[in-house]
Amino acid sequence: MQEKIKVTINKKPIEVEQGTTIYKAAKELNIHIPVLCYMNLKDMGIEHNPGGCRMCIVEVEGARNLPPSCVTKCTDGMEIRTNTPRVLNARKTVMELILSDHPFDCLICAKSGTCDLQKMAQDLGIREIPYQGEQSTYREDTSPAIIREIDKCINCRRCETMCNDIQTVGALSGIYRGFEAVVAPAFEQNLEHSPCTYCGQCVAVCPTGALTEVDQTNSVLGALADPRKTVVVQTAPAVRAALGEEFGMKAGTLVTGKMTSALRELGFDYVFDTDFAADLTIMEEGTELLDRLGKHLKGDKDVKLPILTSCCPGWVSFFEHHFPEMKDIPSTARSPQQMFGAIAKNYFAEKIKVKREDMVVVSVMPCVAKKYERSRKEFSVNGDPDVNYSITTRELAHLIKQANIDFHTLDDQDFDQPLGESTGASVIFGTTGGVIEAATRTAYELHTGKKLDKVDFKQLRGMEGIREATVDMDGTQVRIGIAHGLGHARQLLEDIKKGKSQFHAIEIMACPGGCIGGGGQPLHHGNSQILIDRQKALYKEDAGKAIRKSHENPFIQTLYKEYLGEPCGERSHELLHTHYFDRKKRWIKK
Amino acid sequence: MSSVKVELHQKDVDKIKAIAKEHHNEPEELINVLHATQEFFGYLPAEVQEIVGEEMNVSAAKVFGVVTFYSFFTMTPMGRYPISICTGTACYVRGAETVLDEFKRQLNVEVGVTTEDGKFSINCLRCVGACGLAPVVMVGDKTYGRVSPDGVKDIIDEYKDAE
Amino acid sequence: MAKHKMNLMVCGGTGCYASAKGDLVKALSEELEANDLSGEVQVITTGCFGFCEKGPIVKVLPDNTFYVEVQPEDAEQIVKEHVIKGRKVEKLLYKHPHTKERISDSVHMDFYKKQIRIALRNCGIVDPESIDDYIAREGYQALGTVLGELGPQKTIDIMKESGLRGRGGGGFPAGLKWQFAKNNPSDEKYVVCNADEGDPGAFMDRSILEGDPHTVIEAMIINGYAIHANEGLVYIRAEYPLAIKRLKIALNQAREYGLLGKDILGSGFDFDIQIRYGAGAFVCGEETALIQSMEGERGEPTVKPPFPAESGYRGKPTNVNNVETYANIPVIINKGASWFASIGSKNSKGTKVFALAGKVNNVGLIEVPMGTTLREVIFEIGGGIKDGKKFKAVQTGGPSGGCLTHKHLDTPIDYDNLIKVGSMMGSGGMIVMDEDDCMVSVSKFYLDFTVEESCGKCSPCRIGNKRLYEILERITDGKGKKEDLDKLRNLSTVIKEASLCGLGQTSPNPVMSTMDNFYEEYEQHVTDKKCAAGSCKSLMSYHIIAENCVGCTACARKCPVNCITGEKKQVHEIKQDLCIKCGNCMEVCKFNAVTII
Amino acid sequence: MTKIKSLEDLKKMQAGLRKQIELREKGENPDAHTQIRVAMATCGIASGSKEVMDYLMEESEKRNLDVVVTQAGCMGYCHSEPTIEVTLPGEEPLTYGNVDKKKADEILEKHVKLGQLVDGIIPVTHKTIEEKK
Repeated sequence: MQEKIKVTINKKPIEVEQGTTIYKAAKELNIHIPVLCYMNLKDMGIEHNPGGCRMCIVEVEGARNLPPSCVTKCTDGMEIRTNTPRVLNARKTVMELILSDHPFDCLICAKSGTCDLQKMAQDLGIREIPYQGEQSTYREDTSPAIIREIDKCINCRRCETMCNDIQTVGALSGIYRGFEAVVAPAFEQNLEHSPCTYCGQCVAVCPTGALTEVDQTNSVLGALADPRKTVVVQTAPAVRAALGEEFGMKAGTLVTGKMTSALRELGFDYVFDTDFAADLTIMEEGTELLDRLGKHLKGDKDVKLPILTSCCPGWVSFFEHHFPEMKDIPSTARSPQQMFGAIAKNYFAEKIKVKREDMVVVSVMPCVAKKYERSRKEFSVNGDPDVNYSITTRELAHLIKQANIDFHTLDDQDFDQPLGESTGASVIFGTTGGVIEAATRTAYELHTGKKLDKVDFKQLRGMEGIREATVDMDGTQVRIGIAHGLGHARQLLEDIKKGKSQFHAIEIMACPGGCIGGGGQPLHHGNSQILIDRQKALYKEDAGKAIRKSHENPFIQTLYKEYLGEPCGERSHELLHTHYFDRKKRWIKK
Repeated sequence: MSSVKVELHQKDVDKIKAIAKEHHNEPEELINVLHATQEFFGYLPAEVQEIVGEEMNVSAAKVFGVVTFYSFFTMTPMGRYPISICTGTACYVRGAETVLDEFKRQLNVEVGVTTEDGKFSINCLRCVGACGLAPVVMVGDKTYGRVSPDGVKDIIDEYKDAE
Repeated sequence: MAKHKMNLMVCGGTGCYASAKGDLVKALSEELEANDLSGEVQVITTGCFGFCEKGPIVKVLPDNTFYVEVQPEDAEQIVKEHVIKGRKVEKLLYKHPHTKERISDSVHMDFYKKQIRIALRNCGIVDPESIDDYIAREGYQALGTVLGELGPQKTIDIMKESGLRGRGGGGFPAGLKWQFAKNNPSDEKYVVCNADEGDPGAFMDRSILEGDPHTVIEAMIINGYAIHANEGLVYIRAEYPLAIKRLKIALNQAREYGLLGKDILGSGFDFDIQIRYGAGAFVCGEETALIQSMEGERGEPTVKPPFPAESGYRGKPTNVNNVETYANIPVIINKGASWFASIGSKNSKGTKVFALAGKVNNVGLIEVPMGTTLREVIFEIGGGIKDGKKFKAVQTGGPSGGCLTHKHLDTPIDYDNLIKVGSMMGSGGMIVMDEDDCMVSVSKFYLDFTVEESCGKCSPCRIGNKRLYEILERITDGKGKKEDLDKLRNLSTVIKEASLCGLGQTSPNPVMSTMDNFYEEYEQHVTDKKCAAGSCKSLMSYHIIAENCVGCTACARKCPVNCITGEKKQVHEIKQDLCIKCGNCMEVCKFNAVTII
Repeated sequence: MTKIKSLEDLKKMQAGLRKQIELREKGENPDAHTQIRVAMATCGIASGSKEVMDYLMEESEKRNLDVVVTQAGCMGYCHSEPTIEVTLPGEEPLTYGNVDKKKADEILEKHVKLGQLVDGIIPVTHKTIEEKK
C-alpha cells in the first residue's frame, strides 16, 4: 500500500495517494481548474497530458514558476492556490494569446456552442484581445468525411495522440515548430492522400473547430424539399443511445421513439432502421463464418481463418492501408449501412415502384467514416450511390433544432416496415462485442440445430481493449477475439501474424467502445463514463426486445424468401458483399 | 514547406534501404538516418521521406514532423553553391544583417530560396563558432570572415563563372 | 622515434581553420621537408588556443613563440628565419593594441594573463587525434583511480565536494545530479553528453571536442561507472563536422586501447559510447528535449518532473551533462575536490569558459576563475572596446540571458550573481556591445531567435514570444505606443512563469533586462520616436547640411537608389521618400555634410 | 594495438609517453625550467653551434635535468661563437661564449645542476637578447 500524502488546495486540506496530480486532487475537492489540452478517458485507459496549453497553471508555495496542475504531482505538504491574482492574470493572458492566434468567426463556426475554447473564453470573461498580431494560416482541407480548418488549431495535440497512440493510424503528426507548429498529415497533404481511416476520433476530441465532420445537413434538406424524391432514412443502433444528450438528456437515455417521430416530422418519407440491415449482416456474415469453420473442421488447410468482421468502415480502411496482405481474411459482407442502401434501392424501390434515381437514401450514423464509406465507388450504380448522404448523430440534432422541433415533447413512434423491424441482436451492434455476440446467437443455432436459451454471452461484453473468449457450440469450441480501438486491432493482428494468437472469429471496431464512442456522436468532452452509460442503454434495449436473434427477424426471412434466395447466394453476393483494396502507398518507380 | 516532385529509381530506394539497415531500422535512429539520406540526395523530398518512414517503421507524417522540426533538414534542393550567412549574436552585432541584405539584393532571392539558375541559395545559420571573424559567410565548406556588404560582390563573382 | 627539437603547434580550431587562406599545416610541413628538417621539427595540429580574433595561430615550442594571423605564404619565413636561424618573425608577433609593442609569447599577453585553463587544459597542447598525447598528459588516469580505488559512491562524493555545477546553463550541482541517477534503481541506465551547443555566439563545447575529445570520453566513462550505466551517448550538433570527426577518431582509439568496451582496465566494468546527431534545434539543449531527439522524435521538451535521473532516455534513469562540465571531471579526480573548490567564488567553484565576442578587441575563447569581474574580462582580457568606442552593455547567457551595463562591470561573474542582476550564466556566450548598439533592437534580435527556435508545444512560448517580437518590431519601426511598454512587461512575466521548459522560462530575459537597464531608451523610441544608437532605420533620416556641402557629387554617385539630387558645386538634397538609409552618403562625404536626424 | 589492462599498465604507458609531450609542456611555462638558448645564426652554425645544441639536448635528457633547449638568432657575439644563454628559473640570464662540448658538459654539471658559475661568461649588463634589439 502506498502512503497517503497531505496537501492543501486553496487552504482546503486533502489527503491523496502518492502520485496524484494537483488537477485530480482539486477535482476531489470540487475545485474546477480549466484545461484545454488535457484529456483523461480513464475507462479507455487514455490519458493525454502534454502540459502544453498552460491553462491549468496553479501557484505552488515555494515554486518559482506556475506549474501545470494536469501533470504536476502532489508532494507531501504542498500548498496549492488555484485562484490567486497572479494565477488568474497569467491564465487570462495565456487565453488572450491563444485567442490572438485564432480566427474570430465564432458565430458561424461548426463548433460554436460545443467549443471548449469558446466556453473557456466565456468563463474567463475575455472582452478584448490586447496582443493582436499575425495569425498563423494554413490551407483548408476537405476530405469525404472530415474537414480540417487548422487555422483554428490550438496545438492541444489530442488528435495526434488519438491518431498515433490510440488508433496507430499515423495519419497526423505535429509538424513545423514554433509559431507555425500545427498538426497535419505528411507533407501537408490532404487527409485523402494519407492513411487516414476517417474513424473520426480526432474530430471527437478536438476542443475547437479545427477538425469537424463534413456537414451534409443542407443536402439532406435539399432532398427533403424535392417533391420528385422519395427520401428514405436509416438510423444506426448507437444513435438512439446518444442523441438525447444533444438535448440535455442524461447519457444513456434511449430515445428511439422520439427520434423516429422527429425524423418523420422532418419529412422523411420512410423512417427505417439500420438495425434491420444489421440482422441481414448477421445472416450473411454468420453463414460465411459457419462455412469457413465447417471447412476448417473438415481439415481444409486453405480456408482463411479467423474471419474478421467488416461492418466498421474505419477498420476496413485500416487494414487496406496497414495490412493489405491480410485483405482476404475479413468477411466480404458489406456493412449494415451499405446492405441497407443496396436493399432499399433495389428490393424496396422495386416494391414501392420508385425508380432508383428518384430514391434518396440518408443514413444517420454515430460515425464519420460512414461518410467516406458511402462515397466508395464500389457502392454506386452508374454514379448513383446506394446511400446518398450520411449524417452524424450531431448533424441530426442540428436538423431537429433547425426545424424547431421540441425533442422533449415528441411522442414515441415506431419505425416503418418492412425495413424497420429488428431484433435485439442488431441493437447491440452499437457496442464493442455486440456484433460477435449477435453472430454467435445465430451461428449457434444454425451450427448446432438446437435452440439457444441463454442468449446473453456475458464473456463477450466489457470495455477492455482486447478480449478473448471461447464459446462452446455444442462441443465445438469456437475461439473469439474482440478488439476496439485500432491500436488494439493492430496488436491483435500482429499477434495473429506472429502466430501468437489463434481465433476462429474476431470482431473489430475502430472506435474505443465501438459505435457508441464513434466520431460522430455527441462530444464526450473527456468524460468516458458517458460511453459506459450508452453501452448499458443498448444492452437494455436488447434485453427488452421480443426477438433477440437475427435469423428470427420475420422481415429478414421474408426478404430471403421473396428476393435474395439464400444467405451468401448469388444475389446476396451481388448486393450484399464486397471486395477490398491494397491502399498502401508506394512511390517506387521501376 | 514545398517539395519538389521526384521520381525515385530502384537504386535510390535500395540506397535508402541500405542506410536504414546500417542503423538497424531502429526508429530511434530516425534523425541519424535522415542525416545520411540528406547527405546522399542533397535534400529530403517527400518521396524519400515516405520510404525512410517505411523502412524505419515510422509513419510518413511523423517523418515529415521530424524533418520540419529541425532546421538542418530541407525539402528543397540547395543551390550548387549554398551561401550561409551566420546570424549568431557576434555576427549580428558586427553587421551580419546588412551583409545578408546585400546577398539577397544581389542574387535577388529570399532566404531559403535557390536562384533560378540553380547556382546559389541563401540560408541563415546560427553561429559557426568563428566569432573572431564576424561577420562570417560560408559558401559550401569555405568560410569567409569579416565580410562587409562591399565584399559580397567579390564572393559571388568567385562562383558566378565557375562550373 | 626521432627526437624532435621543436614543435610547430598549428591551431586546428574552426575559427583558425576558417581564417586560413589555404592549408597551413601542409605549407609548413612542405617547407620543413624542403629544408630537410622534418626529422627535427614536428608540426602538430591542436585544438583551439582561444585567441580567435587573431587567427590563424601558430605556436612554436619550446621557445613559446606565439604567431598570429599566419597564412600559408608565411611558412617559408617561419622555417627559414625561426626554425633555422632562431630569429623570431617580427611581423607575425602580436602587437599590443595600445603600446604597439610586439609581444612574442602568450604568457605576456593580456589576453592570457588572467586565464586559468582547466577545461581547456589540453587545448593547444595535445594533438587531439592522438590518444598517446592525452595519456601523456595524465589522460585516463582519473578513470584508473575511479575504477581501481574510489568506487562509485566515493567518486560522487568527490564530485559533490568539488562544488562543480553544470556548465550548460542551469548550474545544477553535478555531484547531486549523479547521486539522483545512481539512487534510482534500474538495470539499464544511460549517460548523455550534451554537445548540442546552440547558443548563438558560444563555441566552447565545440572547441573542447575539437581540441581534447578524450577528456570528454574519460569523464563519461567515469560518470557511467559512478551511476551504474553501461552506455553513453554524445548528442552533438551536425553543424560541427570537425568535432564529430575528432570525436569518432578518439572513440576508436579508446576502444583499441580497451578504455571503452568490456572489462575496462580489468575492473569488470563495461561501457561504450555512441553518437547521436542534432539537426539544428536550439531547444534540444534542454535535456528533456534532447532525450526526445535522441529517441528520433521532434525535440519537444517534456514536463519535469519526472527528471531524466528518474526517467530519461528510453524511460530509464539518465544523467545528462554538457561538454564543458565533463571536461572538468578528470582534473577534479586527479587533483582532488579541495583543489578545485579552492578556485572560484563561494557558490560557484572552478573556472568558466566564455566565448568573448562582439565589439571587443580580443575576440576569443577564454577560461577564467569564477568570480572574475566583467570588467576584467572585457577590458583586460578582451582588450577593451573596438575602434575606441564606448562600452554600453554586455550580454551573457545568450537568448536566455540579459544585457548588463556599466553598473554591473564590477560584479564577480558566477551563477548566482548573474541571476541576481537579471541575466544568466547560460552556456557562456559573452557579447560586448558599444554605443552603436540599440538595446531595443538587441532584444528584438534575441526574440527573433527565440521565435524561430521555440518548439511550439506550449502556448505562452509559441504565441507569447511571437507577440513580444511583434511589439518590439513595432517600437523599432517607430509605431510603438506607450502602453506597449506595459504589454511587454506583462507578457514577459507570464511567458517566464507559465512556459513549459527552460527556453520559454528564460526567453523574456533579454527584454526584461534591457527594460530594467535601458528603460529610457525604450521610452525614447516610443515617445520621441528616436533611436539614439542610430540603428533603427525607421527612426532616422539622413540630411545634407547646406553649409558644409560643397557639391562634390560623391554622395550622389555612391547612392544605390539615386535619391540624392543636386548639380555639381551646388548644395545636394536627399529625397526622403526614396532613401533606404544605407548610410553610404555619410560614409563617403569628406566634408561632414551628411547628418542623421 | 594492445589493450591497456590495468591502472599499472596505464601508468607505465604514460611514463613512456611523457617525453613526447615534455617539449610542449615545458614550452608552455618556460620560466619554471632552466632555459638554454643556443645562438643559431649562420656564424653560430659555422662554428659548431648545432652540434652543441644537439649535445645539450641529449645530455640534459640523459642526466635527467629540467632543461629547455631552444635556439635563438645571432646574439651579436660572432667573435665568441658558439654562444649560449642560460637562464635558471627566477634568475637573470647569463651568456657563455666559445662553447664546445666540453664547456657544455661543465655548464650542465656546474651551472645547471649546482648553480655555480663557470668561466667564459660574456658580460651583457643584464639585458636579454630581445631587449637589445
